[in-house]
Amino acid sequence: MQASIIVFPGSNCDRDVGHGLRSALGTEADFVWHTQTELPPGTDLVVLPGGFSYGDYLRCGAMAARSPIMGAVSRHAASGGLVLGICNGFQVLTESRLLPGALLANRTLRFICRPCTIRVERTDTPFTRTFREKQILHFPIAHYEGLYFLPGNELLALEKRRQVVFRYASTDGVADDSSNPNGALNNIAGIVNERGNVLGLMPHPERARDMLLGDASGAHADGTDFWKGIRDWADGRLGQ
Amino acid sequence: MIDYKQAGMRRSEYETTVRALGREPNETELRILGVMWSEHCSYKSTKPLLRTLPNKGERVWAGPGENAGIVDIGNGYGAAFKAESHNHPSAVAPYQGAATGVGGIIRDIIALGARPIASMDGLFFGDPSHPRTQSLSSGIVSGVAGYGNAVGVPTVGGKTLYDPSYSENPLLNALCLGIVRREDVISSKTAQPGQLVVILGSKTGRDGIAGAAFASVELSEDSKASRPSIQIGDPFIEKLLTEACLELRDKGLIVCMQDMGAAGITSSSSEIAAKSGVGMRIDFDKVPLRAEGMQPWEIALSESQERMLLIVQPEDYEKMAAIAERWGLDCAIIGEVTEGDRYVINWFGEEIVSLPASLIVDDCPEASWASRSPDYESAWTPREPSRSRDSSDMRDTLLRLLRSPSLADKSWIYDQYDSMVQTNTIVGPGAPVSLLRIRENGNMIAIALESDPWKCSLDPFRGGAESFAAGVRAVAAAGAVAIGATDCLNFPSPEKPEQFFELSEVVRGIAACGTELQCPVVSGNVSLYNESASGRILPTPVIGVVGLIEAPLSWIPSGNWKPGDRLYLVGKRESSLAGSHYQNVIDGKVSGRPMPFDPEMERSFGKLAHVTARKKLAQSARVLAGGGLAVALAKEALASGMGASLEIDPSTNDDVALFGEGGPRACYAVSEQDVAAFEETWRGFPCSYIGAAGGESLRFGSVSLPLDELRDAHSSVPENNGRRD
Amino acid sequence: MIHHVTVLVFLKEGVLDTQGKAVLSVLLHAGHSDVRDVRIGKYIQLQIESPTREEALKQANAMCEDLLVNSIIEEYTVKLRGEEDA
Amino acid sequence: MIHHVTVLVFLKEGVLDTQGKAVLSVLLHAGHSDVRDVRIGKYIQLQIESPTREEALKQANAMCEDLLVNSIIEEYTVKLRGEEDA
Ligand SMILES: Nc1ncnc2c1ncn2[C@@H]1O[C@H](COP(=O)(O)OP(=O)(O)O)[C@@H](O)[C@H]1O
Ligand SMILES: [Mg+2]
Repeated sequence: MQASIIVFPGSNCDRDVGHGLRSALGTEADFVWHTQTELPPGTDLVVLPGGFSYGDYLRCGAMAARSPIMGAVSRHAASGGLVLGICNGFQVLTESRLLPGALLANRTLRFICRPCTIRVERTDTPFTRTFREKQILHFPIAHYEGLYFLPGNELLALEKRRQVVFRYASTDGVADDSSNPNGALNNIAGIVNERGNVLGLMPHPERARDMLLGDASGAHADGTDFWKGIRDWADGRLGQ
Repeated sequence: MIDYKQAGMRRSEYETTVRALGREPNETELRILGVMWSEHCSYKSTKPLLRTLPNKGERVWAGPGENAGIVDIGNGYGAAFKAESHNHPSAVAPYQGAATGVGGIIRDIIALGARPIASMDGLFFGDPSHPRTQSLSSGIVSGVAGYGNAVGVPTVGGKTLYDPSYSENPLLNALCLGIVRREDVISSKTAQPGQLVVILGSKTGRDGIAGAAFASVELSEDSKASRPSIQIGDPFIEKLLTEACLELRDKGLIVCMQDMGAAGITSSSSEIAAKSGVGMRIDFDKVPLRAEGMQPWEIALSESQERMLLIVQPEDYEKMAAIAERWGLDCAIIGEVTEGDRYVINWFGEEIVSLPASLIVDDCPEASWASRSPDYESAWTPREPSRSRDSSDMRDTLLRLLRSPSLADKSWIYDQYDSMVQTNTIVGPGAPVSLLRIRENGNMIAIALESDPWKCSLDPFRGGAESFAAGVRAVAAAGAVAIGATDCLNFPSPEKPEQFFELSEVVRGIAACGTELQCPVVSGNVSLYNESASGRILPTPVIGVVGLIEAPLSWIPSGNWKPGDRLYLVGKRESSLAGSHYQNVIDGKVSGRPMPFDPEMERSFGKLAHVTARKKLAQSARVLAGGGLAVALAKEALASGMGASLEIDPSTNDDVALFGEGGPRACYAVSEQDVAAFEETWRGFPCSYIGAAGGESLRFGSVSLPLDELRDAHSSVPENNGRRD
Repeated sequence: MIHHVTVLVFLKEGVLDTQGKAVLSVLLHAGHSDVRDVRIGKYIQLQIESPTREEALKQANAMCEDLLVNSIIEEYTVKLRGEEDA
Repeated sequence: MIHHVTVLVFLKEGVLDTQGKAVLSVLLHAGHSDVRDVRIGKYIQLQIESPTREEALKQANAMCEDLLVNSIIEEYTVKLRGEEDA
């Protein structure tokens, strides 16, 4: 699998995603500067990393969504290629309308950085094939604007189309208000587009504990599994 | 024309200038000297004291005199680190003051060619019930978060203490640590004639003019009138500046680099000139400006943020400008390095400043203040240790301590900080020491930030040593060897003899500890005049200790009790309530004399703790710190989510034994199979079995405290504004 | 000629204004007991070089559509300064 | 009686508007080549219960001083809605 990580001015998780891919898969990603107009040939996966693109000024992700490279990212998505937006990358995806909705300030009106658990809602996407239905993943969160919002009727439609892939939930799988760190509607932590090839999620898979310590330490291997699953799908090792 | 007083100079300083120049300085020169000779820039009151700090060692690559210290962390890599205060700005404009404090210290690290990988913050707030404490503390915390999170440097830990002396004068100290390869280290001492002087980063505006002078006087009612001296930080530009500087470093395009902190262009350029032993010509009309009609002296002193001064070879400038352009940063040639010692500023062809660089940077007359010991002895008269008479006393005392703002859970603070970005944080905030993986060489770094103002107020020598030793012990318990430290000295005015005495004694304590424990103080910062009409702050040395764990990695976490683990207390049973959290919370005032500094004990502790970690003989370790043994056990229990049965009965242990502080002591959790090896390791050092982990409550003999009750107390938030989720 | 254009951006009805709510509660706590509602938006001042006022307004609207406003959650009004003293 | 009060908060002259600067550069890159300057502030709508308009304005000003405005770096104007169509 060839991954391209887009670097916007102010991105700060780009290198982390690069390290994550290296430690989980042993592969080197391409770093693509936002002023490029084309993706490197052969790109399977585009990652829009976390951070504070353009300082998060005006609205998070708004200015990055207008970068030259986003045209190429849209075309990649339209042709069925994989696009993954993490945290600020998720905000960029909604601002560029590759995903529906918007991310508003956390209900606490504070930045929140802490460990977090999410529940896998769908295992039939290219990003979640290796997981079990309802499996709990440990991916930390770190954001100020992570409250997923969509107007009422559209939210219903989103749920009906099963576009919600991850929900904030307790370790025993309960998705309720107490397991919702930021007030996201319906505890939404990650969604895909209708076609299923574009995923946006607020938590950081590249910060999962095993990405830090290595699987050998006995840490949860959620992070490694996440990247391996995407690789296997992209390489055609999983049924598509 | 302003006079020397308006420029912030003393008469003797003015006279020195006239003598050195053989003429009167003009207005711009006077303003430059006024700022450069302020306490903040010149360290004129503390230079002789700072010279006594140990700063040499096998591992030291760079010490005082550079932008930050660097110590060797193995395999050709060094850790560059420094702590700095931003107290006055944070008192006046908490969010911006704290934000630019974080930004400033990060640039110090970048200036050495290092990539910043971690920050820490030391916060000292006033009485929680004081009307300003809430807004100051929440503003300062969000400023640290707002800047640090966006710039992408994780804030991995810190220290937060509350005392009424900080109500009007809160303190914000920021520490940053970066990693650099030996051959990539950039110096500020290597400029050669013919090279270009380049400014990179933001444009220069009117913000923060003469902030250094502002930081060198007491806070007064008119501090609000000094509004223009508040700088606005832009972490977005700082992030771009970081990447641009590191790219320039990788391509070998930088000869010298210096961040623009206090006194901006003038200080950065004259310092490079003086340290390199060369002259310099700066053309102020070439400086990219943000505001119209700026006067030369405003350009000279502007503290606009996110700017760097670089010295480059003429043939490299084009390449450098292209990199700056790619990162969207302003970049301009503003002058040239010259032969000799002349520091010249031109303004549209006219020479408006001509001073010897060494005069500006090195020749500020040292200020020597009278020193007189206050009467400590009368406070040292032994204080009857208050005994727990019955079990409800012990329970009540422990809960009150856990609830006190200085000891309570700080997650309301650090949850607002991105502590994980860069994915090196193995142990982040919430633990007594923070541990970082060093990807470049496979080693690990441990950092602790410590301060003990109350003990310093009772015995400044012992307090200074204890503050430092506390950090050394904390990293040792995790398995690291302390290899360097940085200190931030926050004190009131040195112009009162008792206050100068206090400052000198604290420094003597720090020097003693550093020397005895072979932990050089490689960087630091001094912030004086922390006092206002309503009083002065406690003597507050903040010390960051950096430890190294070499591969193959072996370290001991905290809060990791497993059911059945044997609990041990190592270190002397005796300690003291003098200057303790206990006295603060229960008595409402401190008295007595803190424990003496015992270098022999400290060294043995460090050695044995290191062996324990190397051989992985314990599951969990925590040094005894604020609140003594009982609070350490409570924190271990809470972090482990598990209680313990302790053979420490309040009926036979007085409050000194339970809550006393000071000296090298720690509690360890040891699994059954390691008990023999553990006991063998600690033979010859005081070490006693104190109980076993397990259950839902912490039981001190007959006193039982359910974990839920402990947690409720510990998680109370001083700044509870209902926004906690 | 330089035109000063003011853009006011506010959250649509139905989008929760967390910040407004928080400010409301702090104001009430601080003793401003007569405040009933607070909504917080953005106030953007643009200087636009353009031969006519109409052209400047048109451009400002285009900037709003392109970048300044997210129509999923926000609404806006554009006004020339001086005109109605916005 | 409920009064609708509008508060416009903006950075003082001379204070670096980091946000406005970033937005300006993106607008220029996106082809809005005639924009010369962007400054971004806050737009706050208050509903205040008060017998008279004067009283409502007075209260709004007090709220600004207390909480809504950081007088170190910001300035503000207060207006009754409807009045001048703010
Ligand atoms: N200002 C702060 N910023 C970040 N972390 C902090 C801050 N203050 C305290 N902490 C963290 O909170 C934890 C508790 O700190 P402290 O009260 O010093 O107790 P301990 O003795 O457990 O270290 C530590 O992990 C420390 O790093
Ligand atoms: Mg600590």
